[in-house]
Amino acid sequence: MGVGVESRNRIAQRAAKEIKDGMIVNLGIGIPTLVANYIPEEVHVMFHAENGILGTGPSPAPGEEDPNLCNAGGYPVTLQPGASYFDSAVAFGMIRRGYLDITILGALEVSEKGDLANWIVPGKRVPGMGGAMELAQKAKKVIVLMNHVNKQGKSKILKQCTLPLTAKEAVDLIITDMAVMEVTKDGLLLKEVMSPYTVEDVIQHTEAELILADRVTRL
Amino acid sequence: MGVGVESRNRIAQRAAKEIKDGMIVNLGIGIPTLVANYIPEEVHVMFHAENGILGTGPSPAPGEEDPNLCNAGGYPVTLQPGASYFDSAVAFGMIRRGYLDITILGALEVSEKGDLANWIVPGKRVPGMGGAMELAQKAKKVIVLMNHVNKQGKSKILKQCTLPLTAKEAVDLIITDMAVMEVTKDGLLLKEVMSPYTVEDVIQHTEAELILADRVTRL
Amino acid sequence: MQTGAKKRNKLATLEEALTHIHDGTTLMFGGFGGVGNPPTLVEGILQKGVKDLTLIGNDAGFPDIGIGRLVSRERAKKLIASHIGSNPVAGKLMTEGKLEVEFSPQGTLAERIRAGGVGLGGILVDVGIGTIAEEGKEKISIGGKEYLVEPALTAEVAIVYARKADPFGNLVYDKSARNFNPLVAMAGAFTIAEADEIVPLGELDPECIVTPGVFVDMVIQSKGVNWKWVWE
Amino acid sequence: MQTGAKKRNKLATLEEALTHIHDGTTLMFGGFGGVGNPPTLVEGILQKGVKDLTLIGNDAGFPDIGIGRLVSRERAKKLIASHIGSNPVAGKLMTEGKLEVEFSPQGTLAERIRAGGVGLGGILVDVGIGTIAEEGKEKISIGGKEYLVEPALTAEVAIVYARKADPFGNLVYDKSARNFNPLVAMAGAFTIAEADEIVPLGELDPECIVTPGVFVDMVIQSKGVNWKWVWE
Repeated sequence: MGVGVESRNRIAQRAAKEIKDGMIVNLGIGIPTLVANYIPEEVHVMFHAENGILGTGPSPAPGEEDPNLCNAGGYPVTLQPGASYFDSAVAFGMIRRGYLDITILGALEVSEKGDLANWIVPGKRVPGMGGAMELAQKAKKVIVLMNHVNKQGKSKILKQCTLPLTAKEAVDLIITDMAVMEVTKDGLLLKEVMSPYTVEDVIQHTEAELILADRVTRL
Repeated sequence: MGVGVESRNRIAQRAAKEIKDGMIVNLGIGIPTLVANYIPEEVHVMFHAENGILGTGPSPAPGEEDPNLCNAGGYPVTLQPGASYFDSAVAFGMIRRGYLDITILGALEVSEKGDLANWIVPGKRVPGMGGAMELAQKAKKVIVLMNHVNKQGKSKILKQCTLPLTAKEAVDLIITDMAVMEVTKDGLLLKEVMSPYTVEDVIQHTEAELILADRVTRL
Repeated sequence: MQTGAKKRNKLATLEEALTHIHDGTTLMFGGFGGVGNPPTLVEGILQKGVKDLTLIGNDAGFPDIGIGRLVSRERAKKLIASHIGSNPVAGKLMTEGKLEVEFSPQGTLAERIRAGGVGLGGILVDVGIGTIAEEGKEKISIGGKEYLVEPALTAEVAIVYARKADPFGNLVYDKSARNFNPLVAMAGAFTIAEADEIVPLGELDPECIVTPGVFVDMVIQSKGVNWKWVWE
Repeated sequence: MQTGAKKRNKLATLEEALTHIHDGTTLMFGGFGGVGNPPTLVEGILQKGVKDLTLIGNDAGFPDIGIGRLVSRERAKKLIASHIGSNPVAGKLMTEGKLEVEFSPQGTLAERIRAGGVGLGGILVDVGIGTIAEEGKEKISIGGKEYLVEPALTAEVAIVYARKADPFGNLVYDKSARNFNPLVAMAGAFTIAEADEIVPLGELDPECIVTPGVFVDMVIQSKGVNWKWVWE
């Protein structure tokens, strides 16, 4: 979505902080995939791939790829000790049962209530929802990583989504190239601002109403 | 159900003739279990146990029993080559999908339309249906083995069942200590009579209407 | 960090496991005719004196075998099962009004438990249509064919028996002792697995793991069967 | 005796397998993003010139990978899937009205196929409620909670890829190439498995067989993947 490499890595690095020891985590394609690179060694995580793996490890070395051992994005992975294979029905059983502590997804739009839109632009792009509906609706914590504005410079964080939804009131945390915002009962809480942006920059580029945290951290 | 050993074996032996090479077969408890003893060696059958085995073999020799390798009746079995273990949901998936060529069950009552009652005597005995509803409703061929009359000497083959049904219009063939009857569109066809009984004996002890086959075989 | 460690290492003692099972607990169990019932957990529940259980599982075992030991000693107020034919005490208690029994056809019961385990609301089945098993059940038509609406089943606590477990709770079963166990393992809000053998993480073949550890909350060492089988 | 022998020995050639797949066949396929699509069967269908297929499976692969090869060469008139994002040709054909696409959320699709495979009429799921994915779907309330009625899916022919098969059709899969394959294997009225290796009856460990042979009608030898992966 047009976010530069440095910015993508910074978003991923920030998202990695949400991941705690022992968690079960699903990473979507795009920026979310990068999150794995920033998890400290002492934080042991079981990564879930909805095609049917629990416990994927890092990418294999070039030449060591196994075409039959890939993540849901179709890219080669490795296995951690304690990993298991299962069919896609069981993979989604885990998701629907709420066993995913965190899912990290991309988005086209997010509303201030946490509505998520990321699977269809009617008449333009209709990739389909894949597993995003289950992940967004059922994971304990849903983190969206995305550019703060779209190619036209317009806010992707809206009072109300204009695109068809993936899930209603699902998102818990939004991390963009500009800021970190938490979806709360009272509304969207601006908690952190990414340098070089200021609180004012973020407010200006956000269509949704923002509540300022008592102390907005500068990252 | 009060059938003597010789009679039980004769019923089982007759039922075994229905089993053809390559079939998938489920045998219920009681007389049906004995059927396996009468299948010729050249007829290869995969026996299905609804607790989760396809391909059970004969009983193990005394002392060779494995408590974790039992049939649905709770008695030790062995395995044939090509056998597999699976959970009970998959075991019944096979049944509901119609992959059982033959199921052989006991019965309390059978109607001339093939209605089967074998799971409850209201107010008296309520063992539960177990897997009988699926087996009776879904197997390609349902064979009932039972005594022709009950302890009071009354016919168990009725115009209409008096007990709650296990399955409607499910039974294809009834084999008793007196006769072999096929459920047809036109009614119950008497095909074979077990010696020393005569056609007249069978008719007399059967409440349901019987159609006589062109040639009633004497067994 | 303790939470993380606990999510990775689920090994516990029988005593710790029993703190999750109280009077009135809805308890789902794996096993089929006693085979695959978790013997150590059953014995522990008996010893602890727990009562008024609502039990959910395939059958009532035999009076002195498996889950039947809890049923025939009147520890359950209710049983959801497919049959109780092998445990005459269960039938007697039911007739006397001391045990409420709810029957489901066996395959329907298995799928209802699995549905609960994978977070579905229920399943649509045509088994039992035209019998009293359909009484009180909602019907729905799919493509012109009638089906019964069978709601999913879950439980506060699920107990299962496995051949091997690792500390994360990955399970493999043993032959026909598998039966309802993998389904029940998924359907508990808190699932306790009792295993014959506990192996280090990474030792189970990932291709052959039947229950991924994420469904399991606690693993205890089995002390083995303490009853005589019917065929012995 | 031939019927019996055929039910035990299901080994066949690609040519024999292809006699079951015609213009207009409803064809379900295993695989996820190309991984686990059966390459030899896909190539055979292409070579045979079959068209107007209704395809059912997780996705549309990539334009030159797996099932995507059939989609991008316009052999399908309809596709039931969870996404087509990895195959831009599929999106283009859809926009042009040359390919009808029906979307199901991925987990719902997996369960609908499994439901077909185990003879259920459908499942009840709460995923997609409050989105356009619920449009046109019947709703039902279970314990005060709303669920969508999602009908089971089956197909005339199902094609799957396995690591190993025996002559009875027992299958084991390979790592993440398992994905939809075991579900699809159950849901075909006629199921054809393509395996990397065919082993004698009795050689597969009964504990580790994922698809029991009774669900499989035909087994053929795989010639392996004839495409380049996206990461290569």
